[in-house]
Parts: sequence; structure tokens; C-alpha cells
Amino acid sequence: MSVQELEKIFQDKVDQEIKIEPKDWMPDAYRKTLVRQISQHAHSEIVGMLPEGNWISRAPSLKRKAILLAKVQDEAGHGLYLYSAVETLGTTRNQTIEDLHSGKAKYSSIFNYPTLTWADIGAIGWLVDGAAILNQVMLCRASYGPYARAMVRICKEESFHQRQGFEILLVLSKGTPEQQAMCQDAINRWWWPSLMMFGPKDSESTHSDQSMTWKIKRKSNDELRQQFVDMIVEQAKILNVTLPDPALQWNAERGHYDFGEIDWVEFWNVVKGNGPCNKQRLEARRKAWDEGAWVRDAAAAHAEKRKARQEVKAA
Amino acid sequence: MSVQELEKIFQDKVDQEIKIEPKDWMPDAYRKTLVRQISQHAHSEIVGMLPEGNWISRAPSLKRKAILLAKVQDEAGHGLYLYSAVETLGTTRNQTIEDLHSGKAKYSSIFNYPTLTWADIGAIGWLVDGAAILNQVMLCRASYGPYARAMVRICKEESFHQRQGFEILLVLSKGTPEQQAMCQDAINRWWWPSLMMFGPKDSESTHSDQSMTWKIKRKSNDELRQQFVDMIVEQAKILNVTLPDPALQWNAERGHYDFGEIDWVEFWNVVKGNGPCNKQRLEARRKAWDEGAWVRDAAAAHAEKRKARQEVKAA
Amino acid sequence: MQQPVNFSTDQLVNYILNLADNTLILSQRNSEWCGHGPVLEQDIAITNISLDLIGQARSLYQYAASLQGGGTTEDALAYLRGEREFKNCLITELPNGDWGQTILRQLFFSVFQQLLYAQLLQSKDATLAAIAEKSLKEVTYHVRWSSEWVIRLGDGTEESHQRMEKALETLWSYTGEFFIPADYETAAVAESIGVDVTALQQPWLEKVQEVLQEATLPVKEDAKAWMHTGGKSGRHTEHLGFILAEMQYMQRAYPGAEW
Amino acid sequence: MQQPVNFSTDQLVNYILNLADNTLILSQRNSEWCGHGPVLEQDIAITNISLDLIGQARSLYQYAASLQGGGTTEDALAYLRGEREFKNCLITELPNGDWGQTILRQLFFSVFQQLLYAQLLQSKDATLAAIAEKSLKEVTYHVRWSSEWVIRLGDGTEESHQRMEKALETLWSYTGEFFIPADYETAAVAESIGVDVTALQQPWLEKVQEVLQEATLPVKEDAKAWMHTGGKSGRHTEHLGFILAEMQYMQRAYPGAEW
Repeated sequence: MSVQELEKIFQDKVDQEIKIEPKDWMPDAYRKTLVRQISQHAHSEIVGMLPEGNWISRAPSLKRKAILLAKVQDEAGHGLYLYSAVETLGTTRNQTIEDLHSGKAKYSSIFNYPTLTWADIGAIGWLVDGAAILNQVMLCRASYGPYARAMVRICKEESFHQRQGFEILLVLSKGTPEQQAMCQDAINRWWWPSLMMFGPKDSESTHSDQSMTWKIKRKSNDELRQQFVDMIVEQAKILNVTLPDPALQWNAERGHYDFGEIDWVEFWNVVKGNGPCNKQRLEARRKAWDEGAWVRDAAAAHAEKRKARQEVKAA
Repeated sequence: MSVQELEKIFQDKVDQEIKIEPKDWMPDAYRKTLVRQISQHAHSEIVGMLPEGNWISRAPSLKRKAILLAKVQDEAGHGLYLYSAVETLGTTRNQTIEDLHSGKAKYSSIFNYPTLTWADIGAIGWLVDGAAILNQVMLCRASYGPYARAMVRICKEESFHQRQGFEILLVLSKGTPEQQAMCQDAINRWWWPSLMMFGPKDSESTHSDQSMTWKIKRKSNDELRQQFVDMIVEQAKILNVTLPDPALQWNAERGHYDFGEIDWVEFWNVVKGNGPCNKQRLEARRKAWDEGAWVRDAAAAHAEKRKARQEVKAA
Repeated sequence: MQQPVNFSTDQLVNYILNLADNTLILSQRNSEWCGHGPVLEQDIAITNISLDLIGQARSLYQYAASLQGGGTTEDALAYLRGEREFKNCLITELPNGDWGQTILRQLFFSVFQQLLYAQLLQSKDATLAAIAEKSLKEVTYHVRWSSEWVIRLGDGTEESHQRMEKALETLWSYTGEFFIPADYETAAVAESIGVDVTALQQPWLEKVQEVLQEATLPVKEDAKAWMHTGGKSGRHTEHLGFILAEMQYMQRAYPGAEW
Repeated sequence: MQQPVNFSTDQLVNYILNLADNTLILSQRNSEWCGHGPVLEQDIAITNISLDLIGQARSLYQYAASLQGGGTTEDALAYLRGEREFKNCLITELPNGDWGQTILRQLFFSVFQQLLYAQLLQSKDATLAAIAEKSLKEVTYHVRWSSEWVIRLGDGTEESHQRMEKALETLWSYTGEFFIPADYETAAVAESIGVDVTALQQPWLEKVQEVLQEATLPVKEDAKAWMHTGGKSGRHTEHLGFILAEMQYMQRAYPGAEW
């Protein structure tokens, strides 16, 4: 079959909502796009462990500590699913991780902001996980089977995390004046970075059209962002907090909330590596990896030895 | 001159209280004993920085933090004087330090006990520095000039430290019930180790007789220990604390306080390396030294370069 | 209340606090690995152990709080006691060291816990027996996991073997404390509530030796050698103060707040 | 009271707190070296700088406390404010790194402080002018000491040169914050009390470049490049929270006690 024919079959499947599976033929560009996107997502889970992990030792109650530990652990699990999905596309986990450490691969810029107070743990759950979910729900229907299935599992846990984050803030919002201030302050700092999570405006987004055709993406950045704003504004009322955007108001005509302009200079600055924690995050990951090398080597060497001994026994 | 004649001249000087100076002839054994004793004292100053240094970051007020910093810094200064005194005997500072790190040289066992609460900083000043001073006052009249002169400088600062330690405890003893308990608890833990600082009983002490003859030592371990007990018991009354020894009581006949038997098993155990912090202390010193190697190398290399450049200029 | 015995509540509370503090402090230490493990799967595994331990700690603190009464809570016990009141064994508060040291400590601790909880099933105190039963399943997994890793690293590369020997050297003198009963342990044994820890030493040594042997590591015979002690009666290393300063900061800085 | 001006006391207090927090936090960081320095003489030197800085901090907090009134003390300001209330520049709270990074930071900070205090001598606020005068002698020594060490390490061995380059890479983007005025700084300038930090950037750059050049280190020209900010208005790095947890523990755990 010619490439054109293969491409036609492939696109027909996609159009008919038949999942593409690892052994199916797929265009190189589709494969590359998926590897880039899924590994970026995997890295975001792993790097995303760090800002929240920053508060494990200081969580203000035993219950909160246990919940936070479990949450960060879930993120590691999500990373695992996603690295596995990347492996089905022929790229090893080690390769994927090396690309992160070399700076070749990206992760979500949101994790380059610091967690300064306990309320940030709530804000991350509510806003950051909230934003992530909208993207992930969409991806549960992605055309690539292993990716879509990983997303289904992730989505379940993620919406649980969002509720937990909201609940942290709810307790603070009903707490002492200091706690209320802490809650509002965290929301003030995390609101705009959360909006940035949906990426550049549609008019500036480079990969979007092709991804739509391939059904790796089903909604545009701006659509998802609008959906997020509409959802959060309602939830903010329950928390009795304000969102730091004077332009935010209901637009009856559109049936959506209008909102102000994102600081795109900051957005690109953080993407380029100048966020408050870019260096710190990448260094933490590299350090864990480098200092773990002897452990991985030893495990491999032991497995070899064991195998050799079993062969001797069997012989 | 024969060795016998030289030894006679040497001992006459000692007997007449004329200081022995670096360029004077001295018996090898005298030199060795001094090197051992002074370097052990120097190491005690340096290792002694660690238990107190442990509380610098957590000192409970700015004033206390400043006082503690200054005190630990003084100890570093004492170390310097003493390493210099050792150098006058022909042993370099590096050699002396290497002997510490290899475990060949000892330091005072007291610093192998941990500082668990802020009150320990007071107890160290009061009891540990208090015990050290009695020894040091005696050493101000040591026969070896550089040692005696170093001791004069050290003694002045040390008695200042003891007063500061006492004052820390005095504030605690007048403080909240929690602070009073903290004060008493620290004294309970530091009392016996402080008594151990004077070394084995005279009947078991190996180096004492010769050191007395050489006037490196002028009072026996037991004499100094008795002096210490008599002094501290009186001061304890002002602090309104008890000393953890049921056998402690005034003996009118002797004109001294009687006191109970030291736990010599513990004493030798800690000397042998099994104290709570022996490993930790030595590792901290080794780490500082090893991680500082590049700095010392660079400073030496720079000094060389600079010298070479000046020679070029001069030429 | 649930207090079923006629020895002092204080002693029972102390007995429980020792069990609880052990698990909380080790959980706190293990959780430092979260996000920094050598392999993703093991990052998850050590965090899981950390979670199990904090779960045990919570059950125990809740029980101790109910015995103590007066409005005490699990959080008050964990966050508002000072370092001289903590009763954990010293080994749990030692710095993690490298991955090898962390898992060797886990082996030592988990084997001890497994033997302890197995006996605690027989406790006259039904609550403690129930906590032991629930925890025993978790601990059995901890023993298996840490054994496997000690073997893997001991019998891995030259480097990993050396690191494990060093870890063994560092940790061994902290293992004796498990088996030296504190006064509250002796009292609890007399009441058939607590476990006689002295009787656990031999089976502990056998299990540990078995693992060390398979790991090609030097088998320690000197369980009676000089050992660090003090933690059970609140005389700790210099490390615990720093753990508490960090762990308790929020509760100390915002007294009375709910989270 | 000593309040000599008609702009808000709050702004003046904030202005002073920024100066005080800078010195306290850097003092706290430097003091981590005490007992762990690479050479005994330098252990003493860095501790001495730490002592000078805490002395400055105390004078400044005492003044701020007197302005604020209501029984506030130097210790309340240092030990009972939360991390979002601290106003130190981010560079002071960064981990020490190696000895090279510590002394390079000291150079950057001390050159800034020297320029700042020299101007502060002219302040209409007599107390601030007096503190500046007293501190200026100390800072002059800090500049000399850190310059010498930067030169020594930059122009030392290959290894030390590389380490200094790395330190420069790590720290440079934290130097811009000195020169971006916070609102309280702008207000203090308008009242002839504070120093116009924007005017210090050029002389700072010249002095620093001179030292870097002699140290054979890459001379940074891009003082206008992207820079980390936030500390002056209480938006810190993740490091500050840990510094405070440790530093403030005693005051938090024993509220109201005297020491």
C-alpha cells in the first residue's frame, strides 16, 4: 500500500472514532506529535510533584498530610501511565526522561511557580487541577488508544484531587481572618498562571489545526479557557473569594464570563525558562535521577545475576 | 652538652618557673606530651563549636543568637591560638587536623553529647565552660611559654562565656514552668558528663606524674573535680536547681562537698567512640575539611600566581 | 471510656505514644523521598509506606487522645509536644542517607514491627489488638519490599554493595533500642497489654541475618554490642528538633486553627 | 515619638523592615557556615559578617518597633511575622551553595549595601542616618573581604574558576531586585528619607564588574536582563518558609516567654 492509501485508512479510522492502536500504521508526524504531547504531559505530572511535595513535611494536620502524600503519589502514578503510553509509540522511558533533563522536552509552566503557603496546596488542587481536568476530559476521547485509556484513569483521580483542593480552601475560607487572607492570597497568585495553562490564544497556537484533524485535540485553547473561567467563577462564590481580575463579568449575550487579558509577556518568559522556579525544578529532577543511578544500575546488575543463577540451576 | 646536662638545665628552668620557649632545648617526651595535649585542646575547641552551633539557627531571640554566634566564633579563635602553639613545637596545623580526622588525636568527650534544647546552651556555658576554665586557669602557668600565653587569652573569654551560660539558665529559672523544667532537665543531662571532663581518677590517670614534674599540669584530676563541684553547688543555689546526685552533701570535716561515683563505664564507652554523637561530630569535621579542599587549593594557587606576577613586575 | 486496665492511664498512653511516634517520625523521614526517588515505581513504593505509617500513627494517636481526654486530639499529640516528649526510637529520626540506608532502616524497622504487631494481636487491649491486625498486613508488605531491595543492592554492583555495607555500619548500633524495654513497656507487659520486646530480639536477628546473608552483606552477630538508646524516654539525637521545627510549624504559628 | 515625617508610618516601617529583613536573613544563611567553613580563619570571617548583619538587623528592628508601638519588639518583628510579610530580597534567602556561591552573594549584597548606606547618611531620618553610619564601616570590610575571595577563587584553580562561573550563573538573575523600588521605597525617596535604589545600579555594576574582571570571570553586562523579583513585596522563593520554620520555632512554641 502506498503512504497515501495508508494515510487515508488512518484518517478514516480517526474520523469514525475508531482508536488507533500501537501496532496500527500511523503517520510519522502523528507519532511525533503524540510523543511530544504525551511526554510533556508525563513530565508535568512528575515535575508537578515538586511544588506540592514542598508542603508534605509541613502539612498542618495529620489528615492533610496523608491526603497530600496520597495526592502526590497519584501524580507519580499518572506519570507512570503516561510514560508507558509514550513507550507504546517506540520511545523508551529513559529517552523521554533524558529529554526532560536536557531541556529538550517541556512540562507545564504552571509548576515553575512556588508554593508559598499552605493555601497554595488548596489553590493548586482547585485551580491547577481544575484547569488540567478540562484538558484531560477532552483527551479521554483522543484518537490514540493507549493515551485515551490512560486519560480515563487519570481523570477519575484528578477530579478527586480538585475536590480535595477546593475543600482545603473551603476550610480556610471559614477559618480565622489569617486563614481567610491566606486563601485569598493564594488565589490571587494562582489565578492568572492557571489561565495560562491553556496555552497561547488560538490565533497564536501553532499545533492546533492538525491536532484537531487527528482528534488528539477536540477543543481549542480559548474554548477550554472560557469553560474554565465559567466553572471557577461559580465555585469562587461558594468560597467567598474574589478572582483578581477587574474585567471579569457576566456577558449575557455570549452566555459566558468576559475576562481580562493574560500577561503574555510573563507567559512567554516563564516558558522560556525565566519563571520563579524553572531552574530549581529541573535541578531537583536531575539530582534525583543522577543520585538514583547507582540504584538503577544495582537493580539491573542483580536481575542479571539472578537470571544467570537460574540458568545454571536449570541446566 | 650531653642530653643529661640539657635535661638538667631544662628541669631547673621549669623548677624556677622560667618559661620554656620554642627555640629552647626540650626533652622529646615533653614535646610529644605538649603536642598531644595542646592539639587535643585545640580539637576540643573546634569540635566544641558543633553542639552549640546546632542552636544558632534556632536561638530564641536576636540577642541570644548574636551572643551565641559570638561565642562559637570565640571558640574558633581559641582553636587558632592553640593550633599556632602546636606549630611552635614543629607540627603543622594540617598534620594536627589530619590526626583528628583519622581518629588518632582525641578531643574532649563532652562534645559527643547532643544539645537537645535551648537550655543545653546555658548548661554548656555554665557547666562545661565552667569545668574547662578550672583546667585552663591552671594551664595559664604551664611551663611552655606559647601554651601558657594562649591560655591567658583563652581564659579571659572563657569566663565571660561561663557567665553568659549561667545567665541563660538564670532567665530560664525565673521563666515559665516549661522553661524551668527545660533548665533542670539540661542540668540533669550535663552534670555527670561535666564531672567526667576532668578525666579518670588520679589513681587511674596515666600521664599525670610526669606532667606535674614538667609543670604542664599543676593540679590532679581529682583536685580539679572537687574544686568544680564546690563551685557549682554554690552557683546552683542561685539558679534554684538541683544537681542529679543524691550523694551530694557538704562534708564539714573535709571542707568540701562529697559527691557520688561517676559512671566510669559510660566514661570509657564515650572515649572509645560510642558516645551519642562521636560519629556525627567527626563526620561533620571531615565533611567541612573535604568540601573546603578546593577553596584552600584555590587560595594557594592564587597566591602563587600573584607572587609570580609580582616577580615579573619587579624584574 | 475504653481504658480497660488498672495500670495507670499515663503508662498506657506512653506505651501507645511510643508506637505512634515511631510510625509518624519514620513516615516523615520516608516522605522526604516523595518526588525525589531513584525510580518512579520506588518513589511510589516509599511514599506508600509513608502513607501506611502515617495511617497507623493516626489510629494510635486517636486512641491515645481518647484515653487522655480533656479535648486532646491526634494533631495535638503530633504537633504540640516538644522533642523531650517524643518517644520514638532514635533510628526512625536519623537522616535518610542514600536510598540504601533508607531501605535498610526500613527493613530493620519493619521486621521489628512485624514481630511486635504479631504479638500485639494477643493484647488484652482490644483497640491495640485491632490496630495491630489492620497494620500487620501493611507491615508484611514493607518487610517483603525492603528485604527485596536490600538483597538487590547488597548483591548488585560493587558500588551498591559498598554503600550497603556503609549503611549497615551506620545503622546497626541503633537497632538495639527496639529490644530494651522502657518502663511503660515493662508495665504494659505486666498487664498483658504490651509486648515483651526483649523476646523479639532473637527472631528479629534471625530474620535480618537471613536477608543480610542473601544480600551477601556481613551478617551481624553482635546484637548485644553497644547500642544507642534514649529515644523511648525522650532523649533524642540532634536531628529530631529539626524534624519537629518543620513538621509542627503551622500548628505552632496558627494556634487553635482548624485545617 | 521619633517619627519625623508626614508620610505614613506604615510605609516607613516597611522601608525599615526591608533593610532589616535583608540583613537578618542573610545573617541566618551565613551563620550556617559557623563550624563548617573551609578554613578556620574564614569560618571566623563569615561568622563575623553574620554577627555584623544581625547587629544591623537588631538596630533596624528596634527602630521599626519603636515606630510601630503597641508593645512590638525586635523579636516580635523577627520571629512572629509570616513568610508573606518578610521583605528581604530573594538573593538573601537562597541556599548557600558552596563557599564560592556564598561569597559571591556576599559581594553582590555588600556592594549594594555600601552604596545604599552611603546615601542613607543623607537621610532626613536621623535614626536611619545613624544606623547607616555605624554599619558603613562594617560593610566596607565585607566588600573588601568578599572581593578578595571572589578574585582568589575566580583566579585560582581551574575547579575554583568553574565553580565561580556556576555561582555567577546561579546568582546573577537575583541581583536586579536590589534596584527595582518597592512602593515603600519610592515613598521614602519622595520624603528624602529613603535612597533611590535605581540610581545605585550603575555604580553597583561598575564595582562588581571591576571585581569580576580581576577575578577573570565573565563580566556581566546585562544588568537589565530578566531578573527575579518579588521578595521586597513578600513574594518569596520556596526556601524562605523553611528558614522561618527553623528560626522562629522557639518563639512560636513558647509564646510570650522571655529568653
